[in-house]
Amino acid sequence: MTPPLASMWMPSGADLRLALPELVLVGALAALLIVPLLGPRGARSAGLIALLGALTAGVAALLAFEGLPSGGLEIFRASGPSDPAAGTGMLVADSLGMFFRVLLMFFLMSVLIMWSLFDAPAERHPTEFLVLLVASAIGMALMTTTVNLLLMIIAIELASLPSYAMSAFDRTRRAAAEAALKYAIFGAATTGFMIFGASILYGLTGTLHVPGIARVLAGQASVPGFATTLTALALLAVFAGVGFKISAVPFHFWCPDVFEGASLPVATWLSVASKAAGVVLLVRLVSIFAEPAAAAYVAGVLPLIKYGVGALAILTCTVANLAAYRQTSVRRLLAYSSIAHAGYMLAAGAIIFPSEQPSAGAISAIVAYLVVYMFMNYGAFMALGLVAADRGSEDLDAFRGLGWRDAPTAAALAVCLVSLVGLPPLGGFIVKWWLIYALGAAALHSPFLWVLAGAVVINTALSLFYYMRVVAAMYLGAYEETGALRAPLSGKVALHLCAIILLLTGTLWIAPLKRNADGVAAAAYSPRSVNAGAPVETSISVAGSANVR
Amino acid sequence: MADVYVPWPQPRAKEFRGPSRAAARAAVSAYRAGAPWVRKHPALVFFALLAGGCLAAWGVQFLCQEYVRVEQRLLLTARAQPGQWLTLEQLAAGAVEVRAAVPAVLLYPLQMLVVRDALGLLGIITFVSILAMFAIWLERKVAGWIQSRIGPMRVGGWHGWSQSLADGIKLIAKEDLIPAGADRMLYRLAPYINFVPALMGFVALPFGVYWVFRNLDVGLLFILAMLGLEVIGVLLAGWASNNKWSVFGALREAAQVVAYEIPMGMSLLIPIMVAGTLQLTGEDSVMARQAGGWFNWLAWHSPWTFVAMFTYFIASLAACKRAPFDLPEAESELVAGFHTEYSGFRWSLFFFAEYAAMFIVSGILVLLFLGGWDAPWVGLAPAAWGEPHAPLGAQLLYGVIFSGPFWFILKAMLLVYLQMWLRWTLPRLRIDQVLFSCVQVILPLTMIVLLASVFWELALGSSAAFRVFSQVVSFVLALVGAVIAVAIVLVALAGLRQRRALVGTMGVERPLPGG
Amino acid sequence: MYDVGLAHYLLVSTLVFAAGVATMTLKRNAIGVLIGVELVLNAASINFVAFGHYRAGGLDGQIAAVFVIVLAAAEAAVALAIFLNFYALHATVDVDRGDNLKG
Amino acid sequence: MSERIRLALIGLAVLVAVTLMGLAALLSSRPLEAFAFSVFAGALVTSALAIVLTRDIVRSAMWLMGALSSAAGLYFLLGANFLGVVQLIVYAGGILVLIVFGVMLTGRSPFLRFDPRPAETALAALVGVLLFAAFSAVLLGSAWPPLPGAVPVRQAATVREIGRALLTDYLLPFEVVSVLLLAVMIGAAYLARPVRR
Repeated sequence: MTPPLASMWMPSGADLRLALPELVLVGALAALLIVPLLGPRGARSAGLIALLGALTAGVAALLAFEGLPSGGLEIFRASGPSDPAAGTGMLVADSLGMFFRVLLMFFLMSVLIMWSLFDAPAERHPTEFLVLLVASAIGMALMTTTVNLLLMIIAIELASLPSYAMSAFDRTRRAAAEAALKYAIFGAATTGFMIFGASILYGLTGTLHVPGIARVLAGQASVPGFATTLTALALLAVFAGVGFKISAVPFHFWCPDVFEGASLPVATWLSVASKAAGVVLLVRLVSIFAEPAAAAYVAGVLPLIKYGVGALAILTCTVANLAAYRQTSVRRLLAYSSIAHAGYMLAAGAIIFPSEQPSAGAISAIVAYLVVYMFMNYGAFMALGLVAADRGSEDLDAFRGLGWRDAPTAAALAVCLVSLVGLPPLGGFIVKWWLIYALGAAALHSPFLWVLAGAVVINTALSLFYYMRVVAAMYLGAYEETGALRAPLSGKVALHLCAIILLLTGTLWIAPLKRNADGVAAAAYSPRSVNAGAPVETSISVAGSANVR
Repeated sequence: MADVYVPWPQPRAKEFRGPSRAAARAAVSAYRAGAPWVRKHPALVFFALLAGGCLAAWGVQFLCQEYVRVEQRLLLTARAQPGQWLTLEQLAAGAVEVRAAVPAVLLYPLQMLVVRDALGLLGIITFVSILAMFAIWLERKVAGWIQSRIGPMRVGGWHGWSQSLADGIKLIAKEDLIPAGADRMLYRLAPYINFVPALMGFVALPFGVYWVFRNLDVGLLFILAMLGLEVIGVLLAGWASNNKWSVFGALREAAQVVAYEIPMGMSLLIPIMVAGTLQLTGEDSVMARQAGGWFNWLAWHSPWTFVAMFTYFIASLAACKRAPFDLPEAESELVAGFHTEYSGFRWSLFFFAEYAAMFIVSGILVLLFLGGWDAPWVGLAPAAWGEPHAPLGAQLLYGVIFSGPFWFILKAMLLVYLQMWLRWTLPRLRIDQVLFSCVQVILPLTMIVLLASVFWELALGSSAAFRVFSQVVSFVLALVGAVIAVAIVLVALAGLRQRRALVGTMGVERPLPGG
Repeated sequence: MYDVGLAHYLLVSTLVFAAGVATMTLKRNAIGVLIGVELVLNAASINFVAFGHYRAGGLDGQIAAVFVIVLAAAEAAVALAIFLNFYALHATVDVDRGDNLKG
Repeated sequence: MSERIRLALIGLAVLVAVTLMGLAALLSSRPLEAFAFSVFAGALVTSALAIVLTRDIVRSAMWLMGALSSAAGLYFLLGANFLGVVQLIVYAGGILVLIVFGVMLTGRSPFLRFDPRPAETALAALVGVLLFAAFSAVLLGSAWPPLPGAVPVRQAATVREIGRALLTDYLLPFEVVSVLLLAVMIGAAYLARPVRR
């Protein structure tokens, strides 16, 4: 009656090897739960397990770069008889995804170090916290590699739901509870919209495979009476979910509150990892939708995506930079700064064009931006944590006189802040320059992009002033002499490392950074190269039979 | 009266009128007419009713089968489209050629699905009502016997057999109170939300091969879903009563039922995995897997199904909020839990739902572990008797002796009796003990058993030597099961015989004053 | 002509979706907002199944709906735990009462 | 407007709609399906509207149960038996109990029953009506070109097929969801536990 197991589909060894980072993280999750039962309890051993897991996963992702074909590879291709869309992969393995996993794992380790400095000593439930952290990391890693609408939704939820719980983790703080409430409600509502949009996309195209959706839409765009409005609404709803993760402007309300309410490591984690995952997912989606049948398609939905993402980018960085002026809490200031940076990265999402303009420039700019952004944001949050631990306040006033009390720390923080503004000779300047350059290059084809590029430049100028408020507080004005900053050495070391790396990327490491980012971008997934065997306007079921391996 | 301070508003006495008055009158007069006769020959009446019920049931089944045959012939001759209603002309044209023209014409309305469904629903409602009344009477008798009392003895004569009927009349006629500050709409609605799912559970519960309202491919899951829905009625009842004991009872109920649904479902997974289907009757069903006698019953298929039977039974006790898990209505702490404020007909609906659920969970156990509607010796039956075209007498004998709804109800009622026995024997747990025993004892146990069962099945598929070993094991288990079953019956009978000899016995079976 | 078709299901699901969104905007109780989200998710599930049945064929729609139900369960669990936590600290689940942080 | 009048109005509107649909069902070639659809759809729409309009949170939870069960009925009509049952078990039997539980545990909150400001009501009505109008207009007004490679309407999928699809084609989402549930369970259990100070 039941067929033997051997005749059923199973993921191949190659699939599993390419998904090794996630598998390692799942293993770490299991170990986190099991090891306390066997003996060693406490924050130290739990943190060590998570750290080891992140390290192993990162190394696995680094090693997986070897042998990745250019243009990526769809893995977890199922080919069951029950599914007309069979033969389509669930995940892609490509340079962009692997790069993001390496970045994410490195950042996870950094956040774990921050956690062990600030939260771990008083933490009574380290296992629960680390399980949530690792689970959200798995979700983010999957977000950036999925090409299935359903799996994309699940991955976004896997990244979000533990984040809600993490932001409420300190259960004695009223602010944490309130932040988590808002975060969860906004998140649930956005998820609802996103899933509704996905259901309409599924209805329009009959498949959940994103390249398949793009292909069918491209094929239908010439049909008279094509449901352009409906497609636009559905896409809008789906992009809303991604926008929520990035905290793009209409969906950004949760961001400052959560950053203020949650503990510092959680805020740091969300400020970089969650946004980076969202940006990479957005880039992936846009590049997939931009890929097929460019000529027929440009008339249909693509301009909507382009202008939509562009407008979102302008709105996001402008609103965030203006709002940052009113803040007296440095934590909230950094929250708005992270929203603004998400806006800059979004701008690059708007220039991923079909064929005539290579999208590699934009992706390369985003890759480089992410690397540098990670260091400068981590440094800023670390400095904030050190000061807050010493002074018991996160207000601007806590920073007064820091430049004279503890010159090295203040200098490192200043480097991070200046880099966040995007001034030479720091990494922040270089990556922003590449971004504007890519915008300008693309603007030769589309005048709208001049507006976008202009907005980025103007916003950079705008942001200068509020970052400088912190620097000014550190160096200028009266302060009470309270002696040097009492802070753990490892925190200071991490902060200084960040500053040094920012200096290096702005000077000596420009070429390697550019080379690696270009390499990642050039080999990024493209559905055309994966499904090279299938003609453009083919049916879904035929598209699946194309086999690269 | 005037100077007595009454802290609550005086309820207005409700007129005893309308349909309930008529129903009560009719019942009383029927009782007056029938009671003397029943009192004279109680055993005769009982067996006559049983035989008559079986006969009627089998008659209907026979007619249905006959009708299906006729319908097929008619469809062939009249060239009607399947699924469309036959017109009278087509019927007349076809009936000339058909042997059973008379039943065909008589049963003409039966071809309409609506009519069949209406009849089926009517049957289910009737069955549930009779079941509940019988079970309530039985519960009181069992309680009495276990506590060395004699239980209800007066109403009806023979062991107070019509006590439940009389109670029903009383409840219908009783004043219907709604407490002040209650959410009136929810208060009225809650008993129905509790009762309707219990009724709906019978929709997918088969009593025999063809004796099922709808043979769903997800039958078992559907029944479980309906059992799960009952909780909401209880929750709403507790909330709407505006009484803290009611809310406590409701919250306990929710926690307990939701917790025990997991081990319950996981224990059921084990026989489902062995059988490879969720269907309860038909070609490819759990019952088809157990055909051929009691050695094939899934309870002794492997040690793991044997254990799963017990874990399921325990979890089902909790799901029906029966003792020792009757926390939601723990009378010593919560007055009466979620139904503290209810009275009259609404109150009785909760009990209908409870006894219906007891029967359903027992029925699931019987279907999945204990061979369903087959007698243990069904393998001995002459092959011709079980045929759908066998003579009526042979079918009747087959149904009573070997396989049929009678056996299903018998087995299920035996388990219901077991549940009652446990209720009046075991002390009640505390709520933390209830949850502890679920989450830390039964759930891990079912998980281990499920895992072990998976490996057992894999080994069965791959090794011939293991198959022989497994047969030996299941033979031993079957013997153990038989010993347990016989022991249960013997202990119960011995207790019944000895009850007058026990210390502290207060009542004796002799005519009571006024009885 | 009057047969039930895709359009009927879409009409129903759209109405449920609109009702869900209206609930989200109207209710100030956090649990009320959650109920609105559940309505929206149900509308999406109905869409998935109806599209799968009438348009795409195959199992994709049904399976997507199953996953949507699972996600709804997970979301409700986390959200309710957070609400309870909020209630323990603020003695209310009114969304408007969360005004210590100026989003 | 009192609660009772509102409900009566909804009831009346839906009754009229259901009657019309029922009459239309008599003209359909598959009357039973049309009838069942109108019953389930009517119940679903009634419950959804009642959730919006009712002011009591416990009552909205109860109406949610009506909506979930009638959605399950629609799934049964669409041949998705398994999904219908899952909806009843997980949604109505699990999530809804969770929600009602949450309502009762937070029940003493002063705003459990509230009157929204007129502006809010107007906004919600506007949002709802606009969304409904926009989506239904584009959904019903769009051309639906036939899909390449789609199979025609098929018979009800059996549990076996769904089970196989979950463990083959959808193995990865299945496993990811299990990780998600594990994390969520741990997080929710931690958050809902009483604080020991």
